[in-house]
Amino acid sequence: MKKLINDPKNVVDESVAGFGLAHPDIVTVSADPLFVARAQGASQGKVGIVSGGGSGHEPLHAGFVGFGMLSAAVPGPVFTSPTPDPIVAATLASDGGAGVLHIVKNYTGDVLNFETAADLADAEGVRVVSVIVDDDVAVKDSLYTAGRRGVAGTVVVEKVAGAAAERGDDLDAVAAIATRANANTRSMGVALTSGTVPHAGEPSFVLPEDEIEIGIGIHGEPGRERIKLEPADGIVDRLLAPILEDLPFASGDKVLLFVNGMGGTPLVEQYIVYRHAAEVLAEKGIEVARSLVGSFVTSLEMQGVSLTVTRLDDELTELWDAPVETAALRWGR
Amino acid sequence: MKKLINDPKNVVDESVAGFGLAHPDIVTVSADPLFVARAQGASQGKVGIVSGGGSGHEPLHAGFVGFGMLSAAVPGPVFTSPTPDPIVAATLASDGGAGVLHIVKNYTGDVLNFETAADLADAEGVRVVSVIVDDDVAVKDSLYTAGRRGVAGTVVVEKVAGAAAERGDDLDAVAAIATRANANTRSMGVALTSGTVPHAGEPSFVLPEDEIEIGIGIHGEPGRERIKLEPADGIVDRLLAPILEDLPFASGDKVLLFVNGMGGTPLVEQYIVYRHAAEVLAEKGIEVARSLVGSFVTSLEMQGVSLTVTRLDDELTELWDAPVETAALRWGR
Amino acid sequence: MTAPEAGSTTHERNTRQMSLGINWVTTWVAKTVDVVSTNRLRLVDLDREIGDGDHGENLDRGFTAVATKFASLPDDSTPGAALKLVATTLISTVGGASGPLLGTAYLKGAQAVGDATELDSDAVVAFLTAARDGVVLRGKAEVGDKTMIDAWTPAVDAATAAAADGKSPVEVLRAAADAAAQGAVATEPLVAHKGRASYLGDRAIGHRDPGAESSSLILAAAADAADEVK
Amino acid sequence: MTAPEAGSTTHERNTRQMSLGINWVTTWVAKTVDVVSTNRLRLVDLDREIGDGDHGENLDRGFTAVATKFASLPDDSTPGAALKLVATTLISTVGGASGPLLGTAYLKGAQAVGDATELDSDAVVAFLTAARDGVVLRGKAEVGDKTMIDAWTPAVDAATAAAADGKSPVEVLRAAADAAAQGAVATEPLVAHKGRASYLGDRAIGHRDPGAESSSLILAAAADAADEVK
Ligand SMILES: Nc1ncnc2c1ncn2[C@@H]1O[C@H](COP(=O)(O)OP(=O)(O)O)[C@@H](O)[C@H]1O
Ligand SMILES: Nc1ncnc2c1ncn2[C@@H]1O[C@H](COP(=O)(O)OP(=O)(O)O)[C@@H](O)[C@H]1O
Ligand SMILES: [Mg+2]
Ligand SMILES: [Mg+2]
Ligand SMILES: [Mg+2]
Ligand SMILES: [Mg+2]
Repeated sequence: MKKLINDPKNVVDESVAGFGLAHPDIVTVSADPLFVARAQGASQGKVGIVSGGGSGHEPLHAGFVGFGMLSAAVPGPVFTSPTPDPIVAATLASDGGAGVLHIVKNYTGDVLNFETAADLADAEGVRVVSVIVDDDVAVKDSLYTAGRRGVAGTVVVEKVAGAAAERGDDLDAVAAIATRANANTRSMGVALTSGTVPHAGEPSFVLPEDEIEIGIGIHGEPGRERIKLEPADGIVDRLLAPILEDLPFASGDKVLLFVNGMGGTPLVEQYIVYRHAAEVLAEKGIEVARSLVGSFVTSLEMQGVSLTVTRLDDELTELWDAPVETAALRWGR
Repeated sequence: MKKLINDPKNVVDESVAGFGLAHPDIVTVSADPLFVARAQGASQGKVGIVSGGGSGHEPLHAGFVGFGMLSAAVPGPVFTSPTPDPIVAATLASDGGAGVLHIVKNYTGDVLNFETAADLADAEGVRVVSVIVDDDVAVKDSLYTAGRRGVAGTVVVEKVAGAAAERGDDLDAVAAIATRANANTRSMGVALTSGTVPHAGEPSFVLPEDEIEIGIGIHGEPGRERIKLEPADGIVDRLLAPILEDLPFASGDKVLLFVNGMGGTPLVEQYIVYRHAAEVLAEKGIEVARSLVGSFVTSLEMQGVSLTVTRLDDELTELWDAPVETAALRWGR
Repeated sequence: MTAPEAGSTTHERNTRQMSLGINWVTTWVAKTVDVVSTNRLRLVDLDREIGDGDHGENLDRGFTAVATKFASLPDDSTPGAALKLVATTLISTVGGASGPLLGTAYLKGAQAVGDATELDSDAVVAFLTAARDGVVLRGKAEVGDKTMIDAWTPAVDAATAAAADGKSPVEVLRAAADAAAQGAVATEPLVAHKGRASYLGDRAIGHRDPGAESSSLILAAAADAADEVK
Repeated sequence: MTAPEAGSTTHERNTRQMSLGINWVTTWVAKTVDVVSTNRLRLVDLDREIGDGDHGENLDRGFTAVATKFASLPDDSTPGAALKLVATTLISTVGGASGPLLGTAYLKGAQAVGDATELDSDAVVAFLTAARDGVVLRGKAEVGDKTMIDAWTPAVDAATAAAADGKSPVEVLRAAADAAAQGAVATEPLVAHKGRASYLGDRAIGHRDPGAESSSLILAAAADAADEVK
């Protein structure tokens, strides 16, 4: 394992500390309990938005803390949900009197820990509503599983919910927007290589030189199938088909097309992926109204990408376009 | 070699095409000759700025085309300078009547091809001034070599030159700003692994599991020395010392600290690097007035980082802060 | 539990002979800290096969914290208070799925124990049952879902039966531990319906569930502790 | 060149016997296209060792384009016109350092040849000299800098000497090719002072310069072509 780290035990603390040092104008870091909040503090009268989960997915979530998006982010250990304490602290720090929305990726650990935190925050007199993100179509038979995983679509949910909160929507309205964004978002990913959890020291899984994993999870959880490496266009077809069938997306839909790098795949490849995905959507009469390309929801240094498609209505489009000023996503100011 | 590509021959064309499809509001792509220009075209009366070089360093340079930065970028084949023809075409397309600045990284190929292109553009009646970027302190004895290489500092030079052009400076003034930025910028990088040139199919160089290359070039050119892998803080010390000695930077200086990912290194590691670099500068009484962290000047999927430090004066700071709207760098609008 | 009158008289006689106090809890915790750190990488490996490779890390972090807390445990604490401390510490240090689940197990178990200073076989069974019910309450898993419940429920059933047969707390815990161990092994052929492993479908078959394995290690530590302090 | 009077009269006699026309240029180009594509990976490997691993790719791209252009070369073109076409095509397709450098070589060489339809030994020497001078003009490299100049300059010197001895164009080109080949080998022990290899310092020692190697291949093709058409 080759990484630019010091003691594997300190990876998250040191990385978050560096993040805070690099963006003092945008965020402030609480070291213990560990969470990242807006430098300006909670916006009085506005709904607070808190997300979090295991680390190793940077810039998710801390990179999305700032005007127009998250109020605070709670980074857990690598690939492990944070415990309730820091979630409670982040929730209290994010309350501007209008309550707090928890945006939680659908993993048992995250759900249980945020659940406990929400109870405790409620006990402290802060109203909390939780929205679960589960956009990963790679997981089949949701009924017989822990349900679909939350993956790159989380960025879309956090962006539009943040914009809704910024314009002054109340807690239920913001939650409704987040729920609607999640309901209209589908994702699926592929891995060419595995990331290595620092304290584990060995790759989470091993792929032969000529194989890839279709439907990979952002923690390296295996996906639908292992196949031989094939040209990018073919891989895009394999990811896009289940995404489009699932919602289903139809001709005439306006969508956001989001190509997400897994951490070890450079932009030059991500744009090759985007090119064919855009081609396919065009053929199907689906209009790509907005786009996002980059490594936003990563899995350590994993090589691979995920595709996310969100069906946009006028309001979601307006909320997507609204000004945002975070370390990882910024426009309009 | 595992990559998300189709035919290796088409990597650059397809990637640039995808880039154009993803950012139609910001750029327009000319397929033949291949160059990327602002969607709005040349700004009348303002100095045009053209950069370019071999591909494989994305988002450099096309990712920096847009308001407040480049007028056009010319992507060559992977790691190979573009030929004069597309440079000339991009130069003519960028001329708003005030002449065009060429920002060229200091590699024999880039210098010679941009030189030829400048002659041809001059012949077409467009005044061209060239500024060479050579910020890499890893190259010693510049007198007995092709000179220092242009690496991540190019982003700083392109940003401030773009801002100067946007505010209406004339060609010589913009060139002077670019020259000053380069003169105050120093960089050095490290590689943990090598990228693989698509058509070569094999890594550009091979590093044993326990070794790293200090002073690596962005084309995988070997650097100063190979050492055993060590903790991130120690590696940062090895990169920062030659950078600080070289200018030299002194206590009281205000600087921009830029941690650049080489393509395969995730943000979580880049921020660990940033943390210690900021610590060291603080100890030396050097004030980090601005920061940038991310993979902006990459070497395909190489794992590693480079550190860049630019000494800022008030004008350079103001130009750095000025609004910019490109695919890879955006703030202020 | 529904032990027949006869049984209940029998065990009242037996348990009168012996019961477990606070030193059992502290010894159990000490042994758990050891067994978790010794098995840390093994649990990481199990979790890497069908999860995300952090289970051993999570528990090790949690029980190391518990050890620290126990260093300053008031001498006059009751078993219940000590078990509650384990619960809150795990909840606030483990994270992941296993943190809230195991934490709730100790929390509900502690509540069942109340402020008793000595635990007889019935009390041990009540503790185990409440703990298991707590995990089910939070995680909604059933036996056969390939989770830690596949260790806990057989353990509770075996403990209940042992107590009904008038066995001592030591014997009750040993029965629970043995059943949990078998339950953990029995997860190998299963498809998972809860937790990360459920994403794998058939590909989880042939792998032991890390949480079931860790729970059986924890219950074995409980029995060993009882042996030692008896 | 400074051939002695005697020499010049001698060679005038010899070269009257034989000279090279447009078919030499087209044959040379055809052979170069072949030799470059056959050696593509070898040149890539050489460049990977002390450069950035694209030299073979660059030249192959360039000469493939030249081949296409030559397919529609007017029958009445002069050697000079054909060589100029090689130059402009290389400049606009090769990129990298070698593109402008080799392109300039052919360009200056073509200018030296002018609109002659037949090239005698003097003309061949003039062509090679102008080509080499073009590379130096653009790249400022000296012999011993571990660049293509280490192939070109020995070639020019050998050609000059051969012509002075009254050798035929074929012999002149063969002498140039042999000297270039030795020059390429002779780059191996050198430290580079130009191009990417210069960044390596001592680490370039022991590796042959890819540009010197490709230039010697190109000059060998020139000699082979002359042999074939003579
Ligand atoms: N819903 C559930 N009910 C009971 N146990 C569960 C449930 N979900 C997961 N588990 C247990 O948790 C274990 C994984 O714990 P751990 O790896 O620490 O958390 P995470 O899965 O969040 O990484 C699984 O092996 C399983 O035994
Ligand atoms: N200044 C120079 N003068 C002469 N030849 C040079 C010079 N710089 C580089 N070269 C030649 O160019 C070759 C490299 O060409 P190539 O790999 O195609 O370009 P690049 O170095 O841009 O990738 C070197 O092997 C060397 O022979
Ligand atoms: Mg986990
Ligand atoms: Mg090159
Ligand atoms: Mg786990
Ligand atoms: Mg090269």
